[in-house]
Amino acid sequence: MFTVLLFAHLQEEAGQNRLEINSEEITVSEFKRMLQDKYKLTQLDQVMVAINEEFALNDDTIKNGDTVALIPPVSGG
Amino acid sequence: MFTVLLFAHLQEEAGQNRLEINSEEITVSEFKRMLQDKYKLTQLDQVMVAINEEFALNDDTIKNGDTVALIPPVSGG
Amino acid sequence: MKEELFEIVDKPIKPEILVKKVESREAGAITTFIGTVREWTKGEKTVYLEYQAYKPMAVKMLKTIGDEIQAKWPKTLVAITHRIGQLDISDIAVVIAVSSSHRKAAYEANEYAIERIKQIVPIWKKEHWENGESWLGDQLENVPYPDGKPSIKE
Amino acid sequence: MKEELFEIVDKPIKPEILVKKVESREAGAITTFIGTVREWTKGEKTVYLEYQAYKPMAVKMLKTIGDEIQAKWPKTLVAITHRIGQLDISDIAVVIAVSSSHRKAAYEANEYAIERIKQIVPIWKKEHWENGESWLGDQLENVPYPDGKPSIKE
Repeated sequence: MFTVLLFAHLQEEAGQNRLEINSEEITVSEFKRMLQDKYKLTQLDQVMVAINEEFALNDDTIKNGDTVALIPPVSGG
Repeated sequence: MFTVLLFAHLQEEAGQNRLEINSEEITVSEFKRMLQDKYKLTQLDQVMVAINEEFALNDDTIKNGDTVALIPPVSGG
Repeated sequence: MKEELFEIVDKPIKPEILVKKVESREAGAITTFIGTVREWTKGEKTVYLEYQAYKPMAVKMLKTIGDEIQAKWPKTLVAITHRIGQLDISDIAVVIAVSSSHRKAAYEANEYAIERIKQIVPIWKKEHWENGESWLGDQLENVPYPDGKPSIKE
Repeated sequence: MKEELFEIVDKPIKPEILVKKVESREAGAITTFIGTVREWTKGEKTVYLEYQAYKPMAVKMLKTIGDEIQAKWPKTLVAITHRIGQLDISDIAVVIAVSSSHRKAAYEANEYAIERIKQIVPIWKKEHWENGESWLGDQLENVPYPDGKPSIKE
């Protein structure tokens, strides 16, 4: 079980800014596949994943209780 | 006859900030020589001359009524 | 009271406050960058902008940029504030202030900060035009992540 | 009432006034450079500084720098104010503000302005230390005129 935060166009696409996901530990790339298959989120190849407010790599593991954020290409400044 | 404005260390050396010079038209380099010989100003090789608020070259001529400024290396900013 | 050097706010930013934060008797140069909302972008007229942030992570990434700058340009002081919410034309979206004993570092570190903000700080801009709206991403501004990720990982 | 974009003043400078002068709906970036009086220079403790200017020519040269910037970076707006008289540690000696639609020009034009001020604007700085005083010239800061003159002549 972990929390997923959505921003920008992903938030609008999903119609919500937060998902609670019931899952065993999975890697970031497994998680992205899950989002594509189950939640039909698009353009995920451009999207970074942060675990507990740190950018994560595809091989990093998402653990129980983590806060995971989907970070589309940023456009601050 | 023209006016010469002095700044920074030249002003202190000369003990005044302005000279009135009685002279025919002369070039900037003749003028510099005059300052060295007659007014004992030093380090003039580093000093630029402006005529009527424009930087002048050695061959430029100083005319009657001009305002000539001696511009030591600047240090603004 | 500790002043925050890195902030995400939803109120107007006053650049002079950031200048104050980086002032120092050792400083000979303070540079500021003020990012404002431009009316026209590539022929499209912007009516207003909307900024969204993943706030705690954005503050953390701003601090990371501060650390990077300390490492690259020692003895500089850096403050960054980014505004979120709805911004009108000419409103200030971001202010970066850098002080340094010498000017070169103050310019370089400042420009580095804005480049990094556009790479690693989770803030998104939605443009509202007269006839539509769109979230912008780096890729639209031709700043791709060369290896598919921002070059920061701890 | 016309605002003066290039000024020599003998009162404290407020950077935010210069930012206002260059604001524009076309601007996406405003950079400011704030030159302040540093306490220590090469191991010498400064007590205060004194700036002197050949005022009308200094204003003219600041305008020249503005013209040069317009030519090199079209569509930028520039404002420069330099203070003269006695300045204490941390006091602001000069502020340069540049606005531009894109940030690169705003940084480059700003840095160009301060470099040119140090070359062609007739302003002189006298350092007062605890045990002495001296007028500073470019040559002491290792910025010689390569051909014996500032590279501007009309």
